[in-house]
Amino acid sequence: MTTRLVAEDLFEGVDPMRLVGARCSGCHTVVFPRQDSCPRCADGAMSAHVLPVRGLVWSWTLQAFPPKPPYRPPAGGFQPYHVGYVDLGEVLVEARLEVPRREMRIGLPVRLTTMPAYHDEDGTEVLTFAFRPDPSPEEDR
Amino acid sequence: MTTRLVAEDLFEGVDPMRLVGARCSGCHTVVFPRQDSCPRCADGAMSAHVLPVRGLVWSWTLQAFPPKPPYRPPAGGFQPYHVGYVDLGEVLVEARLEVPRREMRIGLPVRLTTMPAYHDEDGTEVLTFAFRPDPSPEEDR
Amino acid sequence: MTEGRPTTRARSDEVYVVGCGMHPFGRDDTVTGMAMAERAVREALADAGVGWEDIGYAAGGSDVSGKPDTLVGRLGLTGVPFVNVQNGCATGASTVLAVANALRAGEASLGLAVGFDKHERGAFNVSAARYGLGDWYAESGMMLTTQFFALKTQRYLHEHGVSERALAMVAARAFRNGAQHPMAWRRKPLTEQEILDSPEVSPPLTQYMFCSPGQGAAALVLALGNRAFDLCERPVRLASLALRTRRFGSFEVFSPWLPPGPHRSPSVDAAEAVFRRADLRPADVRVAQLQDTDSGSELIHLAETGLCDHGEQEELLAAGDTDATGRIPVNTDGGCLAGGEPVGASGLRQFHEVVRQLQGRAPGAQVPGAPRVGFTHVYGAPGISACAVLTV
Amino acid sequence: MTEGRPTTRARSDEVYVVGCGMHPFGRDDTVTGMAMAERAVREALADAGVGWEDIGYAAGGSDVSGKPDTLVGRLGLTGVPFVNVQNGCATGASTVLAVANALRAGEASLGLAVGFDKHERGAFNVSAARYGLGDWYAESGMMLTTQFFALKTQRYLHEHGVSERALAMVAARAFRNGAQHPMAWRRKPLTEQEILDSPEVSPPLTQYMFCSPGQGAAALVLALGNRAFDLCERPVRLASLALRTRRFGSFEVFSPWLPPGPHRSPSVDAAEAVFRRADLRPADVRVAQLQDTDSGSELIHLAETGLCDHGEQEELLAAGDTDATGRIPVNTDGGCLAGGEPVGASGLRQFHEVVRQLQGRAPGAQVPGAPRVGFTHVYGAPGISACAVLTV
Ligand SMILES: [Zn+2]
Ligand SMILES: [Zn+2]
Repeated sequence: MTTRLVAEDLFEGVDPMRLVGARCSGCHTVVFPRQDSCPRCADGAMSAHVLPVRGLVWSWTLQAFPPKPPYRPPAGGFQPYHVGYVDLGEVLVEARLEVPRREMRIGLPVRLTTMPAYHDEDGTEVLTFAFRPDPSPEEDR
Repeated sequence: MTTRLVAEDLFEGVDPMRLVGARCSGCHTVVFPRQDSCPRCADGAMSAHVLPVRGLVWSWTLQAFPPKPPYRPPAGGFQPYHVGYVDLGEVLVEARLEVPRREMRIGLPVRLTTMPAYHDEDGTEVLTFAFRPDPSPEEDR
Repeated sequence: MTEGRPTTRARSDEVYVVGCGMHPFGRDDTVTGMAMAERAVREALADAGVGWEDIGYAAGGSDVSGKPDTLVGRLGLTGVPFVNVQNGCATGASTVLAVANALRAGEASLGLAVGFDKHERGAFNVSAARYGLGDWYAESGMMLTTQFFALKTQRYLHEHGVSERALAMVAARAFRNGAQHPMAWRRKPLTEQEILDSPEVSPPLTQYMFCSPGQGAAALVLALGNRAFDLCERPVRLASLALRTRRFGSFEVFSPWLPPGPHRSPSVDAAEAVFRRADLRPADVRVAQLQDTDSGSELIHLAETGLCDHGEQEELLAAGDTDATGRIPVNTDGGCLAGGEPVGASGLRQFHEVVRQLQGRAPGAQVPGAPRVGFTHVYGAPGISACAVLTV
Repeated sequence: MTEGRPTTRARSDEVYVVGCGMHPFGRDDTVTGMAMAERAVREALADAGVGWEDIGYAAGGSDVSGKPDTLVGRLGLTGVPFVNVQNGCATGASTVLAVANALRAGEASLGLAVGFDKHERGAFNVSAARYGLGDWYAESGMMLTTQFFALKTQRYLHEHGVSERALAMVAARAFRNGAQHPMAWRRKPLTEQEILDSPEVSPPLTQYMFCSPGQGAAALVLALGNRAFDLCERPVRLASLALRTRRFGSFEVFSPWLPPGPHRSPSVDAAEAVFRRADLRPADVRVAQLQDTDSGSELIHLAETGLCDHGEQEELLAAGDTDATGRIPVNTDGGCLAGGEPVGASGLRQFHEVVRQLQGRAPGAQVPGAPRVGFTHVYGAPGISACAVLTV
């Protein structure tokens, strides 16, 4: 089965895969996904900036009902899923959360992963980014 | 073959078929199609008003290229067609003109007719109103 | 940017609401958006005792239900300048702002603001491109307004120690007020427990804590200076009106990322601006309208606009302070929760309710004691808020 | 309705254009509507010598290319009030009106108006319901703007004894001017015969007599009173600006019926209003912009705005009077015919060109003799026109 990323420009590297945003040389604001101009100051230049893979759940919720298009459900059909913001220190990133409801809480340590989002018409599996509980939150931080 | 009118509320009678608009009791403005309030004055009440079948071409043009949807081409596919305004005295009505180009001119006497506009998916022929050259413009006027 | 200062205007430069009209909110397949707008306008004109031909400047807004300026075909072809505005949930406020500015700029002495909409059932459709986002964002299931409200509320409850029951109290009061209001959509009171037990949409928010897209129309006639007093026994002064876009670091819908906090909302800026310009304090307000697309939003807006402190909401609600008979009545007509949210009409519904409260002729629950200071607040995508202070 | 009177304003109440910017018109798949808008705004700000954070009020318009207020995400999150307006072909004028009124109403001393659009190839799509018409009207092939322009022109030529060659002269002059203008789309001069011989679209109009939907953006910085003179060596005064909707009996696009004539256009009302308010006559105009969605429209608008008499156009065109070097230069940048018509941007393109002409720094053919009075005119669905008089 072939796979592809939901959008190439969100990612850098393969193993380990990292999210890539942009950072302003002027005010050090970090954005995601990357963009050409700084949303905060008029002075800085933006350059690609790889984001940390570990963070803490900053807020979370559940998507209980199937969204309308342009949402594309996974191969097996819609199943309720969690989304949230993950605090990566320099930026909070919105992401799918692969965290069981019973474990879910603000402050939960999580780390980057990928998950199948949907399939293209030709059967290609489309991967998106997500965060899952981090078994070793203190390591490498 | 079954037929239907492009919109029932534009017409009254069958043979002869007439166009029906509305007339304001206050300022005598005649509109087409019928509407509930007067576009000219706030006072009048609008009531159904059958329009004359004979008139004069007030302006005309050709539709040379196939319009985009929601236009629905006839069964045989798009053919260039004439449209124009017909001066009915109390109102000018926009209509398809079934008039050959060589005869077409502002001031040409015309009379009401129907023509196939398109077919519904079930094969029903949909008729719309049009005007064609009037062979006896002085009669009944 | 020029910041608002307390405004001292001659009465001749003040703008007043001298008439208002409204088509009932809800769902009624027999009436179009334009027809509802026409009815609201005619009612507002009659309320002001003027004719459409007296209107010298008009502004209208509708998200999905037609070009407002085509209303001239129904109302009369007077040649009136008619500007269409579109600012999402702040559309109603934008129409009032456009008309008030035109009157003060000398374009006319009598103006009309109208808003209407008729939405399809279910959540609003969105286009990622229209928000400058990649398709992946919507396709992977993160582009839903309901998620945004839930995520913002979830964090807010956590940070300020507010319980989920407070969310139910907001909704219960909305339905209580709606039950008394002849133009509200939802007229059935619900208990807090019923609200908490309704299906989970996006925790901490349940189904009955969300408003639905609906339909409705509202219109105001505005007059400049002395003209207002010639027309109206009790004109309501538009003491101040401010619209603000977001500043860096606000927490907005459809944000793939946020900067580390604090996240300051445009609601804070707009509210501060209107109180400063009106030379009044939030504590002076005796009848308020707050954007309540969901219970969490109203809760947050209560504090963001300065009507209470952060974390104080639960106490306020439990004490009945936001009831029509309370210290600071909120959404006395049931707000969006009971009325639904026809985007173009919703902001003008707020004005309609506050104006009629200040005139002592509320269609539903009248705030007792002849309130003299009213407040309206809307908030929406893409990070815009508008507040107004109205006085008699 | 309040009619305009000659306006005598203190200089402190006058509104001036102090900067303008424009993204080239045309077709370029590598750039989005929002990106074009950003560039036009940055250019206008640089031209005025101010920063985005100095702007106290903004208005934007785009028919199909995004919510203008989301531009704050690109320009800077200053919290500025940003109103979106939408008035079809008059959108650009509506943005200027919104900003000018806000400045005069005391909302700010510096404002920004921006318009942009990026249309798909081919004619605009239409929805019958959005115009309050039955589906039959579009389905039976009568709901096309090209037909309307042709029918109006056909009748006009007949009534006023103007030949079809005059239509070709309008287009030829447009392409001649466009050829000299660095921001025009069509830069190839065409002869009258080439224009007459191009494929018939809807007689009497041929392909080269119609403008195409295209893309582009334009922006203006506006300042109130003395602030303008602090910022700009040669501010251009917005002497008057009027927007008018149709009155009964005007001949508009998508009209299944018309009353018997005469058919008075809102262009007549808007033009009369601006000349009256500016206390100037059409004969004072030395550089004009007229809506030229097609050759026939420009021809008609020349007379409707008072710049010439009905039927006089052919003579004027043949004598070169509307050339950049003529007595009354029209569409010196090539207008819509050479620039295409990105609906939201087109009206602001007109301002851009007239402002730069009056400042003696036209990007294309400069009108000689230091013109002091400029004029702009737009017209569009559903029967709306806006005119402005600009002076130095
Ligand atoms: Zn920066
Ligand atoms: Zn009438």
